[in-house]
Amino acid sequence: MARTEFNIELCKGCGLCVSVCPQKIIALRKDILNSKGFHPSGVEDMDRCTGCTICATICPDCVITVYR
Amino acid sequence: MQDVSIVIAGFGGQGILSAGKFIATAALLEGREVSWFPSYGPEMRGGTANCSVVISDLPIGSPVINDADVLIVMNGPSLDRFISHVKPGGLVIVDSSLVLNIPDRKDISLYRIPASTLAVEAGNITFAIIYLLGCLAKQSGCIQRESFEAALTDALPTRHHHLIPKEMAVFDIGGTFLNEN
Amino acid sequence: MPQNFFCNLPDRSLQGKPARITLFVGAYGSGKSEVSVNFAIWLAHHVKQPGQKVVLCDLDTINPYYRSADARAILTREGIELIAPIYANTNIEVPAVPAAIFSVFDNESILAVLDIGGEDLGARVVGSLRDRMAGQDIALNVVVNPYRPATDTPEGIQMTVDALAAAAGLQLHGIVDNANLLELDNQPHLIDTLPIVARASQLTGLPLLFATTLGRNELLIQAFERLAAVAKESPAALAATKLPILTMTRSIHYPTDPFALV
Amino acid sequence: MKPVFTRTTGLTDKPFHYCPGCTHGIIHRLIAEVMVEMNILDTTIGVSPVGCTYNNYEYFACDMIQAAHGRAPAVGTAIKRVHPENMVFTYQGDGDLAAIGAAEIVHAAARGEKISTFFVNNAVYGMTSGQMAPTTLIGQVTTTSPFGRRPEFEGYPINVSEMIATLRGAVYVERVAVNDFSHITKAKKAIKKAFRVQQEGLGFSMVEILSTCPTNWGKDPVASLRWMEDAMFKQYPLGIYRGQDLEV
Amino acid sequence: MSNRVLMKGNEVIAEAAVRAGCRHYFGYPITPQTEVMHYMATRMAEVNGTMLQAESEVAAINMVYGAAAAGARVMTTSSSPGISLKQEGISYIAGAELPAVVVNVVRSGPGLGGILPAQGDYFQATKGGGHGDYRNIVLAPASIQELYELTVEAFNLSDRYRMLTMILGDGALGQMMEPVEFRDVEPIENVAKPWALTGRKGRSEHNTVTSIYIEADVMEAFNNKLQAKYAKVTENEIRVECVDCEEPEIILTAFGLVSRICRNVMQLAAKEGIKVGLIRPITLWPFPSQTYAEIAAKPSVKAFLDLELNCGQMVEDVRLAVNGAKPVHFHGRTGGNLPTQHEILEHIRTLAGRNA
Repeated sequence: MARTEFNIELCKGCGLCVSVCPQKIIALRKDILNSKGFHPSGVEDMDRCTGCTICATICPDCVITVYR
Repeated sequence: MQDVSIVIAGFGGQGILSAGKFIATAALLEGREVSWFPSYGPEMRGGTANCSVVISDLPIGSPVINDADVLIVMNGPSLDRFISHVKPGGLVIVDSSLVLNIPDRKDISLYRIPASTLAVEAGNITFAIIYLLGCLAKQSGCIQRESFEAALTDALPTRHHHLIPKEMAVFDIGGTFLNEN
Repeated sequence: MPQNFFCNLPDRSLQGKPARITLFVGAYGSGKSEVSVNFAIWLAHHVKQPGQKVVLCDLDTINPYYRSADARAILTREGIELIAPIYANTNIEVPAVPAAIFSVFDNESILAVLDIGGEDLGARVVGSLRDRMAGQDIALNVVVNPYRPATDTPEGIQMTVDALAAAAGLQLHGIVDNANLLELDNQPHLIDTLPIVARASQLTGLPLLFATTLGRNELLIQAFERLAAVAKESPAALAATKLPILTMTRSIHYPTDPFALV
Repeated sequence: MKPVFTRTTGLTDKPFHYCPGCTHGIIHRLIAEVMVEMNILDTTIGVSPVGCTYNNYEYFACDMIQAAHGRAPAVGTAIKRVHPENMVFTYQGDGDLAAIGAAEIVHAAARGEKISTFFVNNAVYGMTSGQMAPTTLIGQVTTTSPFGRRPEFEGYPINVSEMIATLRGAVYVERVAVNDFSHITKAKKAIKKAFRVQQEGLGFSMVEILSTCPTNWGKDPVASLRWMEDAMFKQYPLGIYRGQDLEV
Repeated sequence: MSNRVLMKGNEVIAEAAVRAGCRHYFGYPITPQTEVMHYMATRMAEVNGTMLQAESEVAAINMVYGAAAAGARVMTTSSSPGISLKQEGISYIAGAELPAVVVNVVRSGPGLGGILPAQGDYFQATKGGGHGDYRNIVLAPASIQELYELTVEAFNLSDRYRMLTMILGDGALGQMMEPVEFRDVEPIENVAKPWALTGRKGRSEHNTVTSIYIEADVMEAFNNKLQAKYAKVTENEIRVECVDCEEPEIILTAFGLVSRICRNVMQLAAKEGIKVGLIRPITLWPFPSQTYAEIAAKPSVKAFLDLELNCGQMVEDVRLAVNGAKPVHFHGRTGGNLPTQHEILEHIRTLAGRNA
């Protein structure tokens, strides 16, 4: 049981988190735009999140909070 | 008493700069105004060295001497360089062991002391300058014997203090030489 | 391949439907930023549909001066959104790429102009965005000023185009002739050098998309008619006679210019 | 559920100004996290460099000073001499540390200054727009090596960690990278070790951190991480160059 | 009297700094000021301070920057080429409003320069030297006693105004010996430094020391603030010595060592019936312009004669201050040479119309 939260206003959409997620559940979210007008990162299927923190660790902008 | 301006010149290593400090310290101990101004630079290392000492009862203007009351020299080139800067009536004290040709100036008092030869005979070449300073003190009256002794005690490291009685004896001998002009 | 803007005399103003995202690259001093600002204004006036917005992205990571962000006031007046490094036009020269640049790729309702830094070096930033551009309706145009050294001959322009394409890692789409010597009226310059740029167009196989002027159209048309008279002898000049024109307003000045941004 | 990964209080609230995917942000966070974990945020004084990170004094929550290009080790030296009880770190890029500041870093290390240097090596100058750095790789194209770095013309890259490790005053030197989870974890350990070495008063410590510059490399952020692994790791092997047996 | 000791100028700089509470000294050897480092090496150990030989003048001034930011009383000393190297750091210190003391025992330049006395760094010291709109307080002592007093004062001024104070000496001043009495010139001020880097400790906000402001308007406001501070220094801190300036015919003007030669010349001139006065600026910046203007207005004054060991630097400020009221002449020597009393006297005779 785990959860990640993305502070989408801090996200720069670099996609590093997308590339490292072992569950392949992070993507640039086509359903939302942040105030800068682009699709920020987010988890598509939270049920599969293991809370491994790998995404948060590689994020250069401290966007991600992980709960477990 | 009037200002006394003293130029001391010779080779580096002869104790020229130290001699200036002894004089300046002695005068300071007498409560007088004093400045010590060295030649420095390349001259300090193996070449010629000189320093200027001014002693006065009033605050000293320039520490740089254009016309000296006293010239003390320990080599030929220095004598040639500075002899024309001695005021008429001034005092010239020469280490005659090292300086052979002395330009003819009749308007000065001239003291020739074979200081280096005497110092070697006394067993310590560093005494040479002390003969000349003894002459300076006696003939110009710019410093007292007691203050010179105190200055030596002040300036020399403790391990050399045992030499002071001998140096004072040398100082006294320096005072016995006579004006040759 | 984007739409070309060929048109007939006497109306030589830009027409047609451009790519959704237009990038301008070029050598130092070619006038990329000036062209970008004016092209964005043209988009706002002639292409933009209800529900769309025009965005100008200042991606010059090479030189902190004379950049499209200098035209902020004009752009605001025209309703054009500016995306620029956060330190653009400050005392700081940190040319960080703004994250908001991604909005032009993610939002289909945006008509975008990307002003890229000088030379192949500046075009490198395009390389860092290559993934984002894949599958997008994009035109990568090179701005040429034949009065600048290195782009004053057809061969020189060809070499510059090759270097820019290599640095950007993308195929270029067309050439913009921005002949100028900075003076207000650049038409004589444009006429004098159009054959050079037209010849470069032939050498590179890139279409000559449009030319720019700061001057009066009627003079320009007369000049083009003169050019058309000799066009039979030169295929390059012939191409030039069909060239559409972007009439520009000066918008990027050094801040000490009292007429800047009015 | 409890938070297991949150933004550290070692950083201020100000968002970083760096380009998307630039790994300076990761390195900032690691240093800040270590300061909080070691409870030294209130005693640490950091020295900001010249370069893209010139104003990281706005991001670190500890006392900070901005130094002239290359001079951070000299500035840090003096601060540590004034406040020996405080922790002092310098944050320097490859131009700052290995070019204009080559003398300062060598002598701070040789003197065994009890400061910690975090040396960020991305093989290029970022701030002034992609010029050749002392650490630019052979063949690497930059704005000032447009034909690729040629040894016979522009010379060879400097392996700073190897060089500093020859100095006795440097007691801990390690090269790390921030290209993936395990390397980032190792980088954080190295940063902590550097601070521990300082805390124990053992001497100079430096962590060289391989970092990316997507904008000036002309590569997207993910491809930049791959390029770091493929190209930079060969020239700059990771590992401890001094203080292998150090227990702190 | 018994409190007076015979000391070299360079040693006095060091001793004065220690007595002023300076516990951090960073330097790099260069003749003719190296004795400061020698003296500091042992003296700092006695007072539990730091004398660190830096790897270069550049590193030394940046150490000064760091130590000053950390709240310490700090000094560096050097000579002309070394001071040139320090200029970037000096500008940073001005830009970050840090207090520090820098001593320049001037060599004769340009380039490597000789080690003999010279005053060719007047422009560098008073007009900036480094980049940007800033000022340093510049003090020009003329005797060893004054060297002591002004060095102590330099620390107080620096702390009071959060700016760099420079002592501009010359090779002779550094190398000569005179008696000095280490009297308490002024109680050492303890200025609070809440801006200093000490580690956050109890503070809720972290302190930052920087010299850059991102917005043009903020940067301009900072510059205006600096200028206001400099105006205050000009209002409060000008020091100048006037000798025999009541009804003079000729005014000599000189700073540092040259002013002492002038004093001897004034006695010689008096014997010839020429009334000569002397204006000696002690603060070269702020410059005592008002004093010059007032004396220039005296009907007795025929002309000014500015004497310097350079090709004419302070004379520009003298001319601005005199503002055409009286002719300002210049007499300079360079290369390490000093003007003789005779040549100055000769110049005075000409100006006073006493030559045949």
